[in-house]
Amino acid sequence: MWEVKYEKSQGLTDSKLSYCPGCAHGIIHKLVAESLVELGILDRSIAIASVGCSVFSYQFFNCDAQQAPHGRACALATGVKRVLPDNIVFTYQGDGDLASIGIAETIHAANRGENITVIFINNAIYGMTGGQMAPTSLIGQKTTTSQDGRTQKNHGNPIKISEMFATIEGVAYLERVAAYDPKHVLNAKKAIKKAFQYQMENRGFTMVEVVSTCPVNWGMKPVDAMKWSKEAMEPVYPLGVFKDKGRE
Amino acid sequence: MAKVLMKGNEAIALAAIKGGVDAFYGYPITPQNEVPEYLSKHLLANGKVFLQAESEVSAINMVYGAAGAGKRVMTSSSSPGIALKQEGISYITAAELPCLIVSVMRGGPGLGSIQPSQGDYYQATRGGGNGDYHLIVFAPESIQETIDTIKESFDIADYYRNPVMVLVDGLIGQMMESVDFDRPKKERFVPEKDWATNGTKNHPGRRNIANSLYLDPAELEQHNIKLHQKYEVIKKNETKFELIDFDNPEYVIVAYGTMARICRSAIEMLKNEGIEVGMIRPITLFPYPEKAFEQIPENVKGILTCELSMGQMLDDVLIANNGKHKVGFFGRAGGMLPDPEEIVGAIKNFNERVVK
Amino acid sequence: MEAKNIKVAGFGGQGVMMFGQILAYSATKDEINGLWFPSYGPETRGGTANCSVIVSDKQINSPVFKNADHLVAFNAPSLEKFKDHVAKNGLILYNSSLIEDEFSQDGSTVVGVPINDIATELGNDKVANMVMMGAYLELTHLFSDETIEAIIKKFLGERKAHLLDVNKKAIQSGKDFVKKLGVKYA
Amino acid sequence: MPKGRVTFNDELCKGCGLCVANCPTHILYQDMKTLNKAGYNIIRVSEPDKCIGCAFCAIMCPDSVITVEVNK
Repeated sequence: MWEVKYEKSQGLTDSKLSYCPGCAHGIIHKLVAESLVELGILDRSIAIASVGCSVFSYQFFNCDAQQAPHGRACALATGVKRVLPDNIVFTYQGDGDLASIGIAETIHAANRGENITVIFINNAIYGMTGGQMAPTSLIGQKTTTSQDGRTQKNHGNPIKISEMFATIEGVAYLERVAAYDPKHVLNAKKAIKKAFQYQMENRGFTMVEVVSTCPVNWGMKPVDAMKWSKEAMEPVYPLGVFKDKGRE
Repeated sequence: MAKVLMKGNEAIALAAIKGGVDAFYGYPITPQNEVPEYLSKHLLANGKVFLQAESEVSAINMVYGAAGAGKRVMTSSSSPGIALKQEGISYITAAELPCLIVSVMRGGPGLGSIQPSQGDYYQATRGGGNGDYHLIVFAPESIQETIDTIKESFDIADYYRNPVMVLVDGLIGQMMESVDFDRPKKERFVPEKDWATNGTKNHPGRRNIANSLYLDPAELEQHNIKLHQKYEVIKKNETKFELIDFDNPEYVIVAYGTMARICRSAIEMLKNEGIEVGMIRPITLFPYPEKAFEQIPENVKGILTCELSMGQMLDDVLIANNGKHKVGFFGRAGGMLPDPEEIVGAIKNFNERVVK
Repeated sequence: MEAKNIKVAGFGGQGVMMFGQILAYSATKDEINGLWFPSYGPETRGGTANCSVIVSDKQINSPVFKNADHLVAFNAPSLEKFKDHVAKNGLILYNSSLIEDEFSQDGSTVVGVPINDIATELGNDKVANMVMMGAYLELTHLFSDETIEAIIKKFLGERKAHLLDVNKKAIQSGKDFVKKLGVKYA
Repeated sequence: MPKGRVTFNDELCKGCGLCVANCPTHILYQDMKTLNKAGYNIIRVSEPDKCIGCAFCAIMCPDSVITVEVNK
């Protein structure tokens, strides 16, 4: 008797993902979609798409969606959640969107303890616009706007969002995960699912930061990009649970 | 209900409640602060949503979210704050979401002053956001008219799926007048919001998406054409103006909002001196009442545009006049208010004010 | 009743804004139209404060007026600032406790009332503006005692309801002072 | 009888190779001779009998190309 163990999630639409080959966005999309289906909340979920590579994510999540201006996803999510408190509201944002232009919106949503879930994709670069420096780019990392490598003196240090948000009272759950091998992907799924579960329990602001990849703009093959996210990024962005009010 | 004396900003807030507002998102700025202050108490007390955002940018995007969710939602601000909201306004308009934006103008540019002004005429009618879009802009002249307009504004916004802006100056926000909240409001058809992003369980088999991104240029052009057609319908249906003393005017004044009221007094003074002056008072600034200009008698000596700005509405007057009559301009700016006597003087010395 | 343009001016804390608002509230209560607006902004804190009031049984057009029918000046800078903007046959009511030099102006009825002195005699400095109100009403007869009392009650609320009596006394004292002077205006 | 069976929705594949790299039994390879409609070299199974049904390939696939079945 053959039994299906793994197939494409019903939480994703039939649209072909617009991401480059091997980009971890697709993996993380799956995890979000699977979580919404498994928790039985897909039909009351509202996705807030951001600006950047994930600008089209509203086409991929099989639920209602809004497309936010650059950086404003958490403001839209707040607007939706406040008037529809029984719905599940999540944002899906990259590092430029969340950690640069949208950091105020994100911090204040967290500080208010907005009962929303933020999926934060950190790949240390701007993908959509063509490989410019991100607030999370590593020291020494070469990008199209830091062609000799990022320096502390000129560009400042990579911003550590999870470390910073761990200090915010309104945050109920915050974990940094990675997607470079099956074990870490499965763990990322656990974290994402838990974040949604916390939202269902009205615990407050939840965020999962995913250390991700950008094979094209890093100039690497997808497999090497996974390796780089492990070997170069993880030491700067260590994985783990930064806050869990359920455990306190 | 008998008339009550109420401050303009508080009346704006109460009228919004009467108009069925579900949520308010805003950020403090003078001279509109009594709007959020009043709503913070009375919306929350009624189980509705009030939230002071971290910035105007965030506030307008919260409005986007809640409007997309299908609720009646508003924000209010003043000149520099409205400038910050332009990004969100463009997106909301593009995504065809209804909402109410109250703009209480103060002196500008820049930080300017907190005194009354009409310096944001361009901002309201031309917008600072990107792309081809329009708000439906009402410019009431009194607190009573502001109340009546706001009560109806959600119906209008919902009908057209387009933001409505109620544009007043700081004086209307800060003054108190005797007003009646129970004047009957025009009954309008308000379609069901079957487009709201409120979860597919509410509309099985269809995903609702609030979006303004169209990477296919042909598709985006179609979207622009659709919006354009909507604005044409709005022009046809919603253009609103008042003609005052139009029997046999020697001159015609064009003024809106507080300036129109000042001009009303000036017109009375001139009448006492035997000078007949009529007035076109635009009530909607978009759509602009170009049709009203067709009713100006051939033999008038000229049209005087009066603004609390340096010649912004003048552009629309020149377009509407289309070279037919002499057009003059009188403006005060930066928070300065003229008294009626100044308008009287401007009419008497009309020829010195002719711009075209 | 013909429209009345009223300018009320003084320094912050003298109850100038309240004075003006009471008139606008009273008009509304009497089912005519009232309009009040402050000269708002930072200058209202500690410095001079002034407000404009219009009461009329017709629609009120311009909220802005060049000349006031009535000027109520609570201190010398206010009188100085607005005395040249009083309409012909207008009324100038000033606080003679703070404006010691006798003041008069051609074409206007001018009345000085030592409102602070009278209030001090009543044992409550804060009701000086109501002494002024009494004098103003005695001269203009704009509103009845009942109307004014109802509005003052609203202003005091429950927390300060016990102050109604001293406010009423202050109004009466203002009226008595004008009666004693024998000045008539309207 | 193998423990697992993998099938590919070839038209969704972008040929990134993450499945190949993460297969613990090394039975996946990229067919450099066969392109799908989008122009990517698709993935094939070299020794189906050795599939253990772990689903690592599918877990790592960003484009939800792979369906995994296990023999119960």
